[in-house]
Amino acid sequence: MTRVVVTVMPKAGVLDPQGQTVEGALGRLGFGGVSDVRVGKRIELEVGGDDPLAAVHEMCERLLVNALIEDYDVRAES
Amino acid sequence: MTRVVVTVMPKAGVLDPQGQTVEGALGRLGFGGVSDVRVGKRIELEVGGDDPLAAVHEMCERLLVNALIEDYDVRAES
Amino acid sequence: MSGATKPKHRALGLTDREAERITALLDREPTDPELVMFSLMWSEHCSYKHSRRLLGRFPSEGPGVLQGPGENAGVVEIEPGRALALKIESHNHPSAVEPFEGAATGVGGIVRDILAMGARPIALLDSLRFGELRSARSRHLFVRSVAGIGHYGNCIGVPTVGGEVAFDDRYEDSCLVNAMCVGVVEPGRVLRAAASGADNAVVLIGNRTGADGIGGASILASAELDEDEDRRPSVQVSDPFTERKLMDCCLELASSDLLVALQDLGAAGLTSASSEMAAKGGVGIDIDLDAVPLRQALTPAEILVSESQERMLAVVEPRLLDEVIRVCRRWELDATRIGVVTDDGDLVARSGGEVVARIRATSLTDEAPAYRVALHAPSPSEPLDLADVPEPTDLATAWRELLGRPNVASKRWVFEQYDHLVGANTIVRPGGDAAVVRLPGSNRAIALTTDCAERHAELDARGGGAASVLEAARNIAAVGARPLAATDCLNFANPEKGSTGWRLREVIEGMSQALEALGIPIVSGNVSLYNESPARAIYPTPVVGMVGVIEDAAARVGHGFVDSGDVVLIAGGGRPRLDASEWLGEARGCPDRPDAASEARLCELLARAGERRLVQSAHDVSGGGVAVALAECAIAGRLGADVELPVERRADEALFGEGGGRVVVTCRPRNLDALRDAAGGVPLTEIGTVGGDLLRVRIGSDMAELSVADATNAYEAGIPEVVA
Amino acid sequence: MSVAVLRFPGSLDHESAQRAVESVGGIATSVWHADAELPAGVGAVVVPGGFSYGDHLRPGAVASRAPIMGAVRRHVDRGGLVLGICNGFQVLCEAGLLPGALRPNATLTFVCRQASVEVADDGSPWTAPLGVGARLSIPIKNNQGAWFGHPEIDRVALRYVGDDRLGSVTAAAGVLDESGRVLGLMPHPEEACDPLLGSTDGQSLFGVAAAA
Ligand SMILES: Nc1ncnc2c1ncn2[C@@H]1O[C@H](COP(=O)(O)OP(=O)(O)O)[C@@H](O)[C@H]1O
Ligand SMILES: [Mg+2]
Repeated sequence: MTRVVVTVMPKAGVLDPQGQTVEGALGRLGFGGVSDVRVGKRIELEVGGDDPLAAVHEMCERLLVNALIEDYDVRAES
Repeated sequence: MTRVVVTVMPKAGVLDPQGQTVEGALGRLGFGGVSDVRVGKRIELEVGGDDPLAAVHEMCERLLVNALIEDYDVRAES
Repeated sequence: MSGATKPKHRALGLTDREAERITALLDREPTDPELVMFSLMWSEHCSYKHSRRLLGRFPSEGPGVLQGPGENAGVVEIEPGRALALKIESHNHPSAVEPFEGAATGVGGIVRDILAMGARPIALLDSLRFGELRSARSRHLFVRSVAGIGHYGNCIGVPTVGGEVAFDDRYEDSCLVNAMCVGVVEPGRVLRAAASGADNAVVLIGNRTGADGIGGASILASAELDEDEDRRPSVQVSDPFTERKLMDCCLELASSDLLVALQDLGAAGLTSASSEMAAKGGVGIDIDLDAVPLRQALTPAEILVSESQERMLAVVEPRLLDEVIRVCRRWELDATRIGVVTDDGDLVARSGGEVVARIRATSLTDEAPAYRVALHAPSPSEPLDLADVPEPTDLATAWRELLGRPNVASKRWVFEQYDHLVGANTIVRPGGDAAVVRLPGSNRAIALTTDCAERHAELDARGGGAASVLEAARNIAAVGARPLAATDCLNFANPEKGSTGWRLREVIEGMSQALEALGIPIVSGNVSLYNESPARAIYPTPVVGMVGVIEDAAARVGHGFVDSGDVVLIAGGGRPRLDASEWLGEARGCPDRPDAASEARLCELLARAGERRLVQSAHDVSGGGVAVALAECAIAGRLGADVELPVERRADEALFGEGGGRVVVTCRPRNLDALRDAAGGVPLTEIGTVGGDLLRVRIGSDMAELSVADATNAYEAGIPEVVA
Repeated sequence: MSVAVLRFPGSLDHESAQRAVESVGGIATSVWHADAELPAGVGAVVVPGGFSYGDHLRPGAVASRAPIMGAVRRHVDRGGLVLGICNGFQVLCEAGLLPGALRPNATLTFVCRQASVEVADDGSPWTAPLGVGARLSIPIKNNQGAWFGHPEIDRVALRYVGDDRLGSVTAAAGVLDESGRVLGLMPHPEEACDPLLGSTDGQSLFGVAAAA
């Protein structure tokens, strides 16, 4: 079994309302100089088989990621 | 400016319905041998100042993370 | 054809004739941004070039109408000092591409239309069509559209109180997602989109502008930039939190009299909003594109047509500008002066100090071409031969099966994902006929519904158009309300092909006749054409959104049975037929043309009976016939009934036949005579008694019996079973 | 004394809550999130439902850091009462004024329906008039209503009756702070204060607020 980590982020240029809110809130809390906040997902999963990374790539295409608005990255946990 | 990445995951023992649902859905799609799926967040932000990592740690304590239910990790983007 | 060899105007979807017309209007060749602006403003979506001539047929005037079609929404007075703004709109194509965001942004768009009238949104409805749920794609579209609508409506705090959803293979390639919004406004404070006053400021409020939904502009850009991947239009992501702030902020600005005019940014973005504001006011607008706050680098053409959501354009007197910006800041919203009103009638856009577009505003709006659609009557449908419809071996089994079919089954799975209560005014919740929302500070309440008889319209366009209006009216009347006004969304296939144009005209004629019989206007609407693929064209789907008024909110009528011993009646006439029915399950046969005049009398009877508190419950007979209507009354009231139906040619026809304007009504025995007296000429047929935990229906020597518990299980399981 | 009803960007139920206060004869005052103080003469604070800050990051997280929350904390320290409803409950948990946290519903969907809840702890000003075992019919409407906490030490005030438990630990629908003066609940009592809405079971809580 391999522990695989998928990170899913809003595509560049796609609106990220959550990132906007977090950026505004950090500013109001007095944290200066913060910009370009993006909020995405991190999915961790335990996968068996010969080629766990290839399997997870397929899971991303078929379920985990909405390719129209999200980019993703798959790697084995370090 | 440093691009900093915060990962926030549900604490062990806290119910993760999203992880469970993803696990179930992957099973129904025919992906066998997947287990222990956890879904968390990834927050990316651009931070200035002398010690951006320390600043982000403070942001986590004060806003980004709810320590009762979440664990987190901060690192500079690689 | 590659972008390099295809003329630019064709790449943007303009015909050669249209391109010539543009050159003639400008008296020179258009610049690239100008060509993009024309291509979008002259699209079917913005210009209604194939439907405009036909829409004039709708009755749109009446004593209470403060604003008919032509503005962002229609407005009709409901009581002294209070008016309703209403409008329905489609977001079909974006929902097919990305159902969650497409449906969500559809809700956002219709809410901003209501807001642009200065009205406070108080209710949402949705009308949905998908392919059959056995198709994985249709299931996905259905599940995600519902989630998207819920996400948006719930987060902005406008209750989604009703709607409809149906499944048919004809929508497999072209799903329909229509959303309706109703708002309240003081008649004296209705805002309009007409800009006025040279030197007044043009202010953009809300989200920053990004590459969202840019179609044509990016085609152009990519032709020049060698197919840059990043130039693909990006899906509009919904931001209901910003929308809620926009609502609160714009209503505050409107009630403080800080605005000259207000307009939402929808299709064709800034181009459409500014040209319409200028054209309506007979003025010009001069925009500095460099002032527009951006989310990412964009070309001037892209800024002009970006469809980024959650933005409004306001015209503000210079002396009030600081105050407007202060209010927006308080709501944590960007507000930027991006231009001024001028008196020359031109829409001007500048970038880097240069004029990149100068177009007479009316050229974009009023001078758009209008086409006559081809009118070919389709061949008339074949009458249904009952002998071809297998007779069910067991009526009760058939009844239970019908109750579980997705088109008939409870839509609870849908409406429980919608906050239908927020605001604490929903006094009849979804699940019956119309929803009822009371007006705070008034004794009155309003009833709301969306309906459509698309299978009927496929077989007989005029009859189906009328049936769509009349079903909506019956749903309004069933809760004890009087129809007040309607809005409509005409979802059709390609108007340039086959019989679509003829059907469009006929549907409009049928709807208009029914509206005239009811004495109510259409005050707003929307047209969505080209809903077809090479394999399938949708049915003509004229969705009708209707509002009605109940004088005394407490007198509203529910659909569930109330007390044992109450008398069950069918009010209204028409014969039950299986043509185009749910039991038949397809558009086949020749449904009877509705009798609008007698249905109008039925509606008046129901409203009067509600007012005088003569009825305990009322429920419209629609999909699945009397059998389904009775079951729904029993399920909601947790009470059975013993009923005898008039004999038809066959028992299944008596039970499951549809058509006519019929309503299942119950009343206390002591009110029966008063109800008969009130009926005038409306047929009232006593069919049985409420009571027990069984539903028993006799038709001559045939009998069907179902326990209320079995009926409930079948009805509630229908949709969860297939989407789980 | 009046009842302060807070308002954040994205609050939705502040007006319904004010009407509920008025339905029991109380006086309601709207208070803006950016203010640093509550108005004088406030006996109870209501943190109403909605989607403050769009539920972004975590429901209630951003609102719980607003300036007005410092004043709410001082109000509690002085012995004042606080009622958090739905998003208001989430705000109070995030502010540390109530124990636990609210997680996504087990269904992962928004759920809007009439629910039945039962009083589990009547040793607080909020629940004393009702008594243990009293049942209330009140709508629930949320998508992150599953309470996570430690019921062995935390005070559970209300529990769901039947299957509508959303995934809450021990079916908790509402919890109290140690003192009992702060109550948070996921159901919406402000939408059950009028016979036309089908239930008046929410009025008891607003009666307590109005009398504080
Ligand atoms: N998509 C939907 N959204 C919200 N409510 C819905 C939806 N579909 C159906 N409903 C509700 O379910 C009930 C029954 O709908 P429907 O079967 O279409 O009624 P009818 O046949 O009388 O028009 C109505 O209260 C309606 O508002
Ligand atoms: Mg109906």
